[in-house]
Amino acid sequence: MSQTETEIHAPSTTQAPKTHELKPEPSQLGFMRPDHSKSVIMDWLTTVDHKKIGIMYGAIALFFLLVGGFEALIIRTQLAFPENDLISAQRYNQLFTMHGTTMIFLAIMPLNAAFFNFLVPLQIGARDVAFPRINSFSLWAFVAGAIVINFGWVLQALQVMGLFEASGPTAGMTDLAPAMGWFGYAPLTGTNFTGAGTDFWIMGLQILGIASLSAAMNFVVTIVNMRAPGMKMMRMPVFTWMTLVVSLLIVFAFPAITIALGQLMFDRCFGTNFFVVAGGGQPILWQHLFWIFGHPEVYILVLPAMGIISEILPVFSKKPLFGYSIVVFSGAVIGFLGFAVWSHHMFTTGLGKVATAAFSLLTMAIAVPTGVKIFNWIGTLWGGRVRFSAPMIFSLGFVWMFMMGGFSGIMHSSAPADAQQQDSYFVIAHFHYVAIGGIFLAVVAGIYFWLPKMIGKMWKGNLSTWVAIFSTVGLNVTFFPMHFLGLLGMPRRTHTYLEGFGWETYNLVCTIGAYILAFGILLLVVDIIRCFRNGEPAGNDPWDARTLEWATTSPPQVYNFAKTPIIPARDALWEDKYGPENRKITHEDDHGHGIHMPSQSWMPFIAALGFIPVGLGMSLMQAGVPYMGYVAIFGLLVLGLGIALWAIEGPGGYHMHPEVDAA
Amino acid sequence: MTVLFLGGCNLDTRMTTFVTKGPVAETQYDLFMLTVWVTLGIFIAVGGAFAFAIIKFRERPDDERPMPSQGHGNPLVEIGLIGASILLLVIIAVPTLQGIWYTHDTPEDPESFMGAWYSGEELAEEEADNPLIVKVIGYQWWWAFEYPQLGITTANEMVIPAGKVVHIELRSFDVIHSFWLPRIAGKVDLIPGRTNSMWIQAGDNFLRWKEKQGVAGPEEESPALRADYAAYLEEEIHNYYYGQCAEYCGDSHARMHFRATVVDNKEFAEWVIDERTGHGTPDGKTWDDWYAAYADNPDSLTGDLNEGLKLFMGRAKCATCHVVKGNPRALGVAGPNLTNVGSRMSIAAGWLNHRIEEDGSIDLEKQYDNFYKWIKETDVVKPGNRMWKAGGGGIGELIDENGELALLTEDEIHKLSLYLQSLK
Amino acid sequence: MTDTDYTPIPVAQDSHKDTETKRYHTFVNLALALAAITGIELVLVYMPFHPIFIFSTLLALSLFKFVAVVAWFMHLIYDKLILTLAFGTGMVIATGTFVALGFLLSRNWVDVDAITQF
Amino acid sequence: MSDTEHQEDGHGSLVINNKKLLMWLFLGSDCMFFGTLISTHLIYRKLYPESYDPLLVFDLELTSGSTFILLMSSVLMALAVSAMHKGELKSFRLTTIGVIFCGLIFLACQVYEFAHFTNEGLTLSTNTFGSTFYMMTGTHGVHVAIGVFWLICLYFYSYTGKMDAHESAVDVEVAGLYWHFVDIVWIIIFTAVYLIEYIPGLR
Ligand code: HEA
Ligand code: HEA
Ligand code: HEC
Ligand code: CUA
Ligand SMILES: [Cu+2]
Repeated sequence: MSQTETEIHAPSTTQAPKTHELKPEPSQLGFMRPDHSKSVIMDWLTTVDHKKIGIMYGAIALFFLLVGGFEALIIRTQLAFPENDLISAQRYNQLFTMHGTTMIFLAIMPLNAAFFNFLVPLQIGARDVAFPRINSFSLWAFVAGAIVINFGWVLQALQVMGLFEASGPTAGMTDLAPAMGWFGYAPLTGTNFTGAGTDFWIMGLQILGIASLSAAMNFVVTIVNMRAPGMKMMRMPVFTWMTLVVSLLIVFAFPAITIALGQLMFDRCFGTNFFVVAGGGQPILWQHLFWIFGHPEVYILVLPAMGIISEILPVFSKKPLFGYSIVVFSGAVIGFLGFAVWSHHMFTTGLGKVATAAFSLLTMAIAVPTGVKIFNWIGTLWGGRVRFSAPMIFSLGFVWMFMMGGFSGIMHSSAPADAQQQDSYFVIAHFHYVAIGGIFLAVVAGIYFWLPKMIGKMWKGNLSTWVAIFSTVGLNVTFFPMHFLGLLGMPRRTHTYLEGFGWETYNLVCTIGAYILAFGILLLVVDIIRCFRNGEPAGNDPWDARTLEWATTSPPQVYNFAKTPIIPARDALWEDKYGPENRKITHEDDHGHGIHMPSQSWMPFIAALGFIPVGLGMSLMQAGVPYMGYVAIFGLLVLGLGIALWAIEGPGGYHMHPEVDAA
Repeated sequence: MTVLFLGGCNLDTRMTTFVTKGPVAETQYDLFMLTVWVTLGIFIAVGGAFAFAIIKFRERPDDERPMPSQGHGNPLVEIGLIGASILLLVIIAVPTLQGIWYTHDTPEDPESFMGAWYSGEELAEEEADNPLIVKVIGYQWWWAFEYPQLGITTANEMVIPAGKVVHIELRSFDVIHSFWLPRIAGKVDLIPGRTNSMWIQAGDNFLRWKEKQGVAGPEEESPALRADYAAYLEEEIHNYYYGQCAEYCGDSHARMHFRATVVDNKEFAEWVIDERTGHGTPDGKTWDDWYAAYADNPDSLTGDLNEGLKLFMGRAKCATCHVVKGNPRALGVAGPNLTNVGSRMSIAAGWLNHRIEEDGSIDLEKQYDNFYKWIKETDVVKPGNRMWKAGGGGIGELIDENGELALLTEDEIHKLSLYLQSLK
Repeated sequence: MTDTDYTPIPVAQDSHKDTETKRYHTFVNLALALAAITGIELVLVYMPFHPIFIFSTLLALSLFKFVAVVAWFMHLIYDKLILTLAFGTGMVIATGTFVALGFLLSRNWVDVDAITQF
Repeated sequence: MSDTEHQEDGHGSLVINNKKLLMWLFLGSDCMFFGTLISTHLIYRKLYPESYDPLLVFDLELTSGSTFILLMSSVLMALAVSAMHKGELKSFRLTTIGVIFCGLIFLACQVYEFAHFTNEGLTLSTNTFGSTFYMMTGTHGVHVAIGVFWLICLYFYSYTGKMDAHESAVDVEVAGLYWHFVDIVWIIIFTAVYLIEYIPGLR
């Protein structure tokens, strides 16, 4: 295909051309492409730059972390006292459903995606991801899905104000935000038990699934194909490795839930019998399909966190990662074992002895590769020179807390013991330890580590210590007592409880802890804002780090590396700084070719925008709003049109010629 | 930290899994404790190494140490640790497998066969060699307990014999629920379209009890031993147990409790007879006479209880959804069976309690209040529940012949409550 | 539209012509084989053989067709190993999951009585 | 679609075309999609063998005919890819038209089949057989339709004069991969959903 390219020759200074001085290029459609614009909003909406996309993922995810956390705070406040009636049962049920969904799909997954986007191309020395426009599409599809899922709240508010009432297929149902738990067990998701909230949930997750799938495939291709010369697979940073594994997990796990959601949607909209008991449907099938996705999903959440830790520990111990290849390998093993253990969420459904035993043992087996990682992290610290900078503090917290969460996982894996734990607060304790104590701390560590690279400013002061103290204390005070709550018989997902069961004190303590944790997170937000507003310039390599992303400027230029680096070793930058002469990073000669930059494009944004009318249309149709079928069809047309124009407009691109590597 | 908590807190609570009363829960608890000890051990070892590494190798001000060696790992250490992990997992895995097998199938325990202990009227021949079977059926948001061998049904409060294996069959009417009686057994789900099963046993049987007492030989048998065993059942097991639905099942999932009363053989037989016969009319008439009077001249039936019964059968429509054994026309099955509801310790699926914890008797005043409250504002007690909203609001309202709204008056609710209290 | 029918488009220096011609024959032969197999399958189901035998033969034949198309039509044997890995992983996970589900949801899972009871 | 916006060939140590790798990944993922659909169908078939007798509606002649056509389209597709690699536009067009034609016939057969089944009383909501059967074959049909549309686009694109043996050959090859995959899925469905119902005495 021919390409439209505008040659731009930068003046031969060390200064790269400012992108907004570039002229927009024409596309094959005859239109001009969006320019690199003076208008900031337009620039960000149409950007195909993985760094900007990563930052947007991060910002939106942090917003949803606050939203999900806010929901959790309401939950905790309601539970502080027995028979509290701060909120109604239905509102509570909606809150925990949306809390779980939000945290997993709208906070942690996109936070991980933010790091993937920003770091992976830098870490492998690439100009961008393999398909920059698909990348932009993934981002906006994610936003569309988030809007669709959360729209239920708007409708619910309207209903409370008396401005809306569901008619049509879900007439009489009052739950307009999802209220069936984040794993939506059938048959509670049927039209005779739940209202339009479930439809918002189905459509929203479906869209988020498409976003994740397209992003994941993009990253696999990027990592396989776009590595700089010399960046062999076994020289890749562990974070990149984990991105690869996670992307593959997404590629193979999401189809299961996509189909299950499709079947559920058909049940609700077109009268099929997949999960309708009266028609012969087996609700248990939903559980299987959900967890075939759901268990890999929890490793999708945690493996990037492990990748982050595997980057940070070596930097602050001044040692290479202990047992690099084993850490990488165990990451892959965790990922793929993850496909073989899903039924450990279903020990109480009466699977039968043999199946229960098999899944019990397979689940235990996962402790081995996970343990290997922990051991190697300790091995990394051992004999090193451990600096307690902010990223390191959170990373150490991660190892400790994750281990505790993992141990309660092992307690679950013993099926008979799990019969007492399943669907009790013990489970809640388990996964919040791995989620907050694990993933969240790791993500915070990542933020402290890489934000200077992202925005070019260094942290000011040591508020981070207080963030660490409040969040670690907070999370332990919140979630440790939950183990006891569970073992004292408190079932999860209960909007209130009676006095006299011995749960009062624990619940109160948990609630207090949640507020401490919230305060810690508030401090984090403050610290980030402070860094943005009055951070000092960070320099290229503020931490004396080891991997390639630190070899370029902070923040990196649009083109990442002025000249493609040639990688002679693992821990490329470290070897460049301290290694022998033959391990220095060299640069490819581009023979005056310049750097090929992709053009910006409206099309991914427009195509993704089409998802909003599709999702809202289908759901509102279920709630009985007239003409919504047409809106859904309109959305499909927008989607189709966007993709078509996207294909026709051609990839485009232009060249830049920065003379000297800014590093 | 664990020790601190264990020391400072009471773990013997109503739904505890720590203080178990039966072999199933005990097996589960033992396994749990095994995992606790193993992981605690690992935690101390690994956490210790971790803490040691952090402290020992921390960077000190004006650190003189040379740059750490840039070594890349040590396969021997790795293999050793992997081996150790696997070994530790085997320690958990073997008892886990045993536990799965033990808790899964209802054991063949001759002492638990109905023929061996049930002293009520004659059983069908083929039932004598079976343990007691209870069919549990979950509804949004209450429980029905059927005893197919005995032909009785009760709701929300089940009664089981002490020390005997009980086979439980679990079904659901609408969505998934989960049967959880923590002190006696872990949960098993009730899944529509399927019958699940489990077994429970409140207290040990004679054999297991003897083993625990260290009494020699399984054959060992003496009246004194039997008496000791009976005393053990009486003192430690004979009790009132709390359970709750553990699988999220909609709006009032939190209020879907149930109870199990564990009784001795004699009490069990009495209870069965009580349930079978059910109730007569308030003034001792036969039911035929009562209905004749009700049809001809309702005003001749006087007194609060008769008034209540009239409402129950008539204007308030209770009988369309509730069974009251004995009463030939109270046959509705959409709601819980109300036979002997007056002697239950709680109503509304365990949410409204009137048990006096000290002596296990009924607080009559509270009971009255609870009935009153339940009839008047079911929707407040249990949001979204499927009962007729006799007190107004909710999914259905009472309409008189002219199509006018005709809610129950305070007085009518009062009489209904009194009538319900009399059902014992 | 410009008709470019008779102006062959430029081809890269290292032309694939020879290999492509060789492949042409492979493709056609394979097509014949596939058609023949489909024919055999059709007849097979009406044969008075033991059902298990028919079943496993059908399974083997369709598997052969599957592999043949993937390997030759889709060039997988000519191509990089990593593509086989990408596709193969999906295949393996999907098949494994299917088999496991088959065992987990056996006939005795259902209780027809429990469905019709209410 | 055509999104090899910028491919830094020669940099990576494994040189595979980006689009091709993407397509193979998608197909790996699609295995899970169809795996789930076919599993659902077969499991419900196994759970309720007596609930429905598909032989009431199945028409093996028609189905095997359309199976045969799809198989043949696969060969043509392989030839089209081959032609593209050799730069023979004319034979590319010829074979592509053939593929499109076969695809359309297949779709027509499916539409006929659905209409026929519905007439015989098997609908989406009749029973689990109806639900799983329609959803599975319907999803496959949608795949075919997308493939046909894609090939039509490529066909017309060949008249714009913008085809070049390097990029466009890859584009065609990727479309071909997709098409073959749709074919092999049908190979499985044909055996697992249609043929085994005919084995006497298996059920
Ligand atoms: C976020 C990620 C995450 C992670 C990483 C894990 C990790 C693990 N999880 Fe967890 N899990 C969840 C998230 C996660 N989980 C969620 C969200 C749920 C609930 C869903 C819901 O119901 O809503 C859940 C529920 C859940 C259940 C079902 C409980 C129930 O509902 O009844 C089980 C059962 O086996 C389980 C097990 C495990 C195990 C064995 C691990 C292992 O991977 C842990 C391995 C780690 C270690 C063991 C620690 C370190 C190891 C060593 C130091 C080596 C030596 C150790 C030994 C030899 C033991 N998890
Ligand atoms: C990775 C995922 C993740 C994360 C990070 C969290 C974080 C938290 N969770 Fe979450 N949780 C889940 C995943 C997660 N959870 C899931 C999957 C479920 C199951 C849902 C289900 O059953 O379906 C669940 C369920 C769940 C329950 C059980 C509800 C029930 O079963 O009845 C509880 C109860 O305490 C709880 C509490 C908390 C708390 C206190 C936090 C805290 O860590 C949150 C801390 C963060 C903040 C407090 C944000 C800071 C907020 C402010 C500073 C306020 C200002 C903000 C605004 C004005 C917007 N969670
Ligand atoms: C539409 C059917 C219906 C009617 C009519 C009805 N009930 Fe109920 N009743 C129910 C259902 C369903 C429940 C269980 C509700 C729950 O716990 O969620 C119930 C529960 C009860 C309980 C608590 C039982 C227990 O063991 O927890 C009592 C007492 C009761 N009803 C009394 C009455 C009285 C008195 C009337 C007449 C005024 C009445 N019911 C009319 C359906 C009905
Ligand atoms: Cu029933 Cu929860
Ligand atoms: Cu899991």
